[in-house]
Amino acid sequence: MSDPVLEVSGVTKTFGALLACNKIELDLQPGEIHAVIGPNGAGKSTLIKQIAGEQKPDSGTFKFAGHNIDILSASQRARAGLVRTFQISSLAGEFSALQNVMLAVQGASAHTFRFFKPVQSDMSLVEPAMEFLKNAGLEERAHTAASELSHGERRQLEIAIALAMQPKAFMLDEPMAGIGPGGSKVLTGILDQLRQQAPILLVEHDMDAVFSLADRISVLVQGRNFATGTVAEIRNNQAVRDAYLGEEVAS
Amino acid sequence: EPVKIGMITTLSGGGAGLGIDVRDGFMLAVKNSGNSDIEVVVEDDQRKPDIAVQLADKMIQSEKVDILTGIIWSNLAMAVVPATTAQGKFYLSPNAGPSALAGKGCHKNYFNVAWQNDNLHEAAGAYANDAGFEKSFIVAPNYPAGKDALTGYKRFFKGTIANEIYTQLGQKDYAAEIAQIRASGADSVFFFLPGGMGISFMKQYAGSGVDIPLVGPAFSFDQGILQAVGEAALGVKNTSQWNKDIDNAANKAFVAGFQAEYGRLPSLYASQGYDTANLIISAMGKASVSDADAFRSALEAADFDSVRGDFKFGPNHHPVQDIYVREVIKEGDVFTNKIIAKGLSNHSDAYAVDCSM
Amino acid sequence: MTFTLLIEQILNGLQFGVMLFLMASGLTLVFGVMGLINLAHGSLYMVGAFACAAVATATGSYWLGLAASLVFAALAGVLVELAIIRKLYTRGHLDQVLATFALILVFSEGTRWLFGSFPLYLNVPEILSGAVVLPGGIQYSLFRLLIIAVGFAIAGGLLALIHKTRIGIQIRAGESDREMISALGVDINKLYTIVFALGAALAGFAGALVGSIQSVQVGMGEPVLILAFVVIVIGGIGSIKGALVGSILVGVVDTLGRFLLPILFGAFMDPSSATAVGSALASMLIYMVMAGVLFFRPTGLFGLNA
Amino acid sequence: MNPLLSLKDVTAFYGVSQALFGVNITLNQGEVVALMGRNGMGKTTTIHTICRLLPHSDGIITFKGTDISTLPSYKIAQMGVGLVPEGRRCFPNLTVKENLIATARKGEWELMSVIDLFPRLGEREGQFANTLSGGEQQMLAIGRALMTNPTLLILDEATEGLAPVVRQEIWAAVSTLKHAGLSILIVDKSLKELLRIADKCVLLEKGESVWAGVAKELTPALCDRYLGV
Amino acid sequence: MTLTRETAINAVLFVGLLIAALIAYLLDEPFIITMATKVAIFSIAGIGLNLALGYGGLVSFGHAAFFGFGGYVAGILANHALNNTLVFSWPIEMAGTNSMLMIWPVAIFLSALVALLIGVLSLRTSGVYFIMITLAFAQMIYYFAISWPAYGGEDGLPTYIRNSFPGLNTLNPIEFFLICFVWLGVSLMLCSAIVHSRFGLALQGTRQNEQRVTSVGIDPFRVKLVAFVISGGITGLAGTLYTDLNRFVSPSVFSWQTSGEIMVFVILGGVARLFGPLAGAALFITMEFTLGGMTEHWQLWLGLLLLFVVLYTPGGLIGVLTSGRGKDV
Ligand SMILES: Nc1ncnc2c1ncn2[C@@H]1O[C@H](COP(=O)(O)OP(=O)(O)OP(=O)(O)O)[C@@H](O)[C@H]1O
Ligand SMILES: Nc1ncnc2c1ncn2[C@@H]1O[C@H](COP(=O)(O)OP(=O)(O)OP(=O)(O)O)[C@@H](O)[C@H]1O
Ligand SMILES: [Mg+2]
Ligand SMILES: [Mg+2]
Repeated sequence: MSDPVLEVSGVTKTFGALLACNKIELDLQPGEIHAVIGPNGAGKSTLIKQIAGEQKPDSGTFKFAGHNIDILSASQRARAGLVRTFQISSLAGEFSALQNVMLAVQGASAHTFRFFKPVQSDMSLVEPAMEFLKNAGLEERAHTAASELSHGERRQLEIAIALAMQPKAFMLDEPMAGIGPGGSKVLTGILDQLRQQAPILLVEHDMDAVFSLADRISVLVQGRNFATGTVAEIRNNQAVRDAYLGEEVAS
Repeated sequence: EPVKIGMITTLSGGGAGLGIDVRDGFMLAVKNSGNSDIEVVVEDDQRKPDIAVQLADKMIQSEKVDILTGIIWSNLAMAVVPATTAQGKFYLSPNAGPSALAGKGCHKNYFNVAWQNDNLHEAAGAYANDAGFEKSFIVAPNYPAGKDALTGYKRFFKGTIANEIYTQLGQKDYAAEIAQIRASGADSVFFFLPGGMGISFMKQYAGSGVDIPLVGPAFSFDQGILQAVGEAALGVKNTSQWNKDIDNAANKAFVAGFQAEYGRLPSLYASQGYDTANLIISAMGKASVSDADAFRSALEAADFDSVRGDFKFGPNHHPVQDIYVREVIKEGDVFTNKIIAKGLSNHSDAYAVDCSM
Repeated sequence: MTFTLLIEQILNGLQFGVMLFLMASGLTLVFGVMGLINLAHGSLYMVGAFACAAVATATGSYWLGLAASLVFAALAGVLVELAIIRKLYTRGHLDQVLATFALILVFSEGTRWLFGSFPLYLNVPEILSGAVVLPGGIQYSLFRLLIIAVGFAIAGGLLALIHKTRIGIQIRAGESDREMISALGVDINKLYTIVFALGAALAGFAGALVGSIQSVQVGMGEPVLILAFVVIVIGGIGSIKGALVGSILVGVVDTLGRFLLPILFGAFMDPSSATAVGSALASMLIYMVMAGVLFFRPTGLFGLNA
Repeated sequence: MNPLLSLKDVTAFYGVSQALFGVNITLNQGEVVALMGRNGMGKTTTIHTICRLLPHSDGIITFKGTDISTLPSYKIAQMGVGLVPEGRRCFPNLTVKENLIATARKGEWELMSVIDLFPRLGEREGQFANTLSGGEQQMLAIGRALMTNPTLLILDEATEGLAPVVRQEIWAAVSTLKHAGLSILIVDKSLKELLRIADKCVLLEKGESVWAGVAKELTPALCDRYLGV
Repeated sequence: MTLTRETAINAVLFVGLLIAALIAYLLDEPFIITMATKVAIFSIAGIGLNLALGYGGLVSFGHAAFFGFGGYVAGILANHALNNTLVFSWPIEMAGTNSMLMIWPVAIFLSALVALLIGVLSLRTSGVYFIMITLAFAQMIYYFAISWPAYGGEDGLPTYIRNSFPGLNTLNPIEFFLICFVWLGVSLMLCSAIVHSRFGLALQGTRQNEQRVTSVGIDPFRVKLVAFVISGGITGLAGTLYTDLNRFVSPSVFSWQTSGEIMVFVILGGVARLFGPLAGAALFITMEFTLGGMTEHWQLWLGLLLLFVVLYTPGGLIGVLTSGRGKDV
């Protein structure tokens, strides 16, 4: 195995008496999709928030591209190429879809403190942004305000924004949620391509997607990394079936 | 020859009562004079210095007034008076008399018909000596007028100061100060808390069970405020250059006329507005306002029947006058003041020596 | 400075704090719980004081005056809510600021039109005036003790209303998502009218009580408004307990600051400038406390983490 | 028999932009109707129009024989429409328990029965809703709607973000509810489950109902054309 | 379509102000020029605030601090120049000045510096807490200014004449107006450039959703801080001009009413509209002076008018004139 892009070691997080993450060990290898599944409230989103730097772990460290990133702020981590999407869409509502993506292109380019050049005619922002929208299947909605998009369209926009960040690693928190059956198929295709560009830490409850995409699966239960393995291993793990998959999905 | 007068005063917001009294007193005198050559333009300054300056510009530049008057508050006067006199107009103050304009900053076209701000406080200090007080607790808000007040009192008071307290401007709760007064062992309390501050202080003082005698300048005891204070003010001594029972014909006519016109007793401020108008009218009889030097001399002569009795200006165009000690009494249902002594006679002010016109 | 004086001043601080809570109580409901920025809170406070003064003078009964303060302030509240505030819940905070700023102008000028520019007479009734002697020999104003009692009673009542009753839960739910609460079957408009009226009544009642020992005049509400916002924000928006604690904190800090700072500066300055500097600092003190609290706890002492 | 809910030529607008161009639905007492269509086709808009969360609409909507198209939304809810909205929309500043009881109405669903259905909510009773995990919030939203004891339950993507086992439980619960006689209007991305449980399907395309019929008749061709699968 | 219409209305407003002043000049109505100058000055203050409040969502109730700071810089420097005294003598000697060209940079710099300090301390909070903490800082300065005797305390500080600008007689109303008007134009251009720049995109994104901005690698704190500092600098400049207009400065410029007034201008005109502050200030100031001359109870009518505007014209004046939707913050 080559050097992991992302390494999570010994991460623990408590909320009062609740142990949301319990000494989690996890890594993400180049070119892979590593799915993290587990019951509701297992601590998956909490883990992502900590990797992204939005919450501070009680203990544990994160290594990204070989460097310890514990002291970096959330925005610094994002700029370094560690990019996430949100489980519950988080967009700039008054901005058009295009502007949302432009903001991401701008953030990735790290040239925010420029005060005079008008941005709407800045082709170094507009053109790539349009391209990413197209990839996410949203080009027709480019000039619609994000708040006027339907639920599913917002999910698509989240993906476009993540793509625009030119990331070295993705963390996708339930990208399939809210996207209809047709859209899921398309998105599965996109993610499949994406792993070549950057490995993906995928949190998802849509097992069709997980089973068809994941190279490895980790199962989180009550904050603990309960099992890690290939699709087949996890599928056949009786404990995982009982706690999470249910008989129907597993079979 | 017609004279146009611009009156900028406070007609809205918290201190509106004072401005309204000045205006009403002034207009009464104008009406009584029957002089149709006087035109008065009145504007509300909202008690904001910047608005006052802009109104002064308006009066001078657009309305082309000859004389400005009306300002109640020292800080507004500080904004308006220099701007007015710099443009060659007369300013006659019916109330505000900041020390800066009485001393080095005096001006030949600036007259104060009411007082220099310290006058009443000084008289209160003098009264405290006469009353045999030896240890005073003194209180005022923490702003220039408050500091002037305490300085004025100390200038004349010969006893010791038990404690000196500056409260917050606009403060309404005085429990902490009253506790200190109670514990201070003072034999008298001097306070300068104009408007609502004074009302609150006196009500709370009366309710606290402390019975050290209070002395203050007239600002907390004028006719507009006393009714709101009620019983709590009864018997308190305060100093003023005017009261409705000063015995002269002009005053009798004023008090009766004011009551008839407005249906309420006149206040100190109304008397000042009234005197200001009469001063202008007297000068108009002697000189044309377009002849500034002659008109100024006519003003300096102060040849009018003041409701205060004798009235004359000192070298800095501030009054030289008697200041009385009054006591709050109840006449029927109405709380009012009665003169009980003279605090200072022919009193000028401490800043006149610095004035060179 | 004696020890008893210090104790008495601490007591004064507590008392001032409870009085602040009383003045802020209506706002706690309307701003803290409903989430509406109501700059006209001070105006309702003024309406209560004027109603009390006018009725007490006309009838000779202080108690009728108090009742009138509740009734008139509540009426004013209902009117304002129906005509104006109702349209503002779904708007941003800024529209609320502008509209209620306009209401201040209307209320102040309207009151002045009705009552003139001079302060009104309103005083504590005979049986409540004067001082009582507390254990330890401290003389204390009876009426102030009453204010403390009323303040705590209102705090308790509000706590119960907001946290223990279903209405309280619905009010809080309405603050975060009006659409959802009505889609689940609650007539949120009516509920909010009632709550706003209750907030107004509390403001008016506080105006009457506090006005009895302060002055009843146009503009009396504006300083109260700022203080009320300050204590609620220090305590944390949405928390009634926070508002009470914030009030008492501000009351004690302010009172002790006024008392002790001049003494402190007197140690190394001449008395006159010591009092001047000390009291200048004292008047800034509560704002320093607020800035400090918010710096370390950006959502107030008891505020939810946003 | 009069239908429990019927929509006739319903149109709706967001400000000036039209989102619904003519939606027709009939739902009889005890039926489960699935509303289907690709993203952005107007499913949520239709639901919001029924609950009158979107006031700019036209057409006739009747519930229990009464025209409800101009009633305020709280009256519609009081008549027995229970909504599980898209995106959960739990009250973030309320605890789990408060969320549940805030809008409860009398009936067989009570705090205890909801907690029986979702034991996790019992464990999180005192926690503020904004700190719940996504799936926990979803359970809360369903529980909250049940506690209003509705005649018609509207589920808009109610299984989104739930773990497979829980999702199965919810489908089981929906089917229990159905058999208990509750009428349900449902939007969900899981075609398989929808077809299993729904009595009728309505297909939406660009704000118009383009097809309605019993689930069995929904051919792969239709699915491909309107759902993209 | 609305865009061009808004542009047209903006042009009418801007040129209208100039024309009003010029007509007043021809008719020899200097007071109207003074009012036009006041409108220009408060528009500048409002433009500063609008950058933070409208575009950045930073509802500052403490902009009086910057306005007042600029005002006092002008007042203090001019006062020292008048009395020929040093402003301070340590670590270097600094004399007073009455040259606007000297005063402006100092005032802008110091106001921006104050904004930096207040911003660093305040920007940890958000929403209503931010409103109140900015108010708290302004109030601290206000009480300090009232009781600090060196520059007049509550009485304020007269400068007697306006500061000078090479080649112009600043005491002549129309010439002073032109100075302010040019500054208004500059502020508008600056604000427009900023809003449409990359920084503007980040700023507006930050207002709508900080989480989103963070996750695309932009630090919202820095964005907000920079905006707040620029905003404070612009508002400080307006304060300086206001001192010159009045030839006087007093602590009332620090009062919460001043903050409130600037805020009202912005909301009245239309939040996050480039020319909103101009429209708001023009309407409010005109009303204040015309109503004030007509009736003693003018505040009642002003209040009712404002109510009407809020209730029936979401998006403020500019919003209603362009019949566009208001931007809600
Ligand atoms: N700020 C908080 N305070 C208290 N508890 C919290 C907080 N944030 C999360 N939790 C709890 O921590 C647990 C883990 O939450 P998390 O959001 O990570 O779950 P998850 O695995 O993403 O679940 P889901 O699949 O449902 O989204 C949950 O039980 C949640 O209620
Ligand atoms: N608030 C809004 N303002 C303006 N347009 C909106 C708004 N919400 C939705 N729309 C538009 O209305 C159309 C229908 O949206 P709706 O949310 O009803 O779709 P949906 O079928 O529920 O999609 P999804 O499966 O993605 O949830 C979409 O084109 C969407 O862009
Ligand atoms: Mg999650
Ligand atoms: Mg939807």
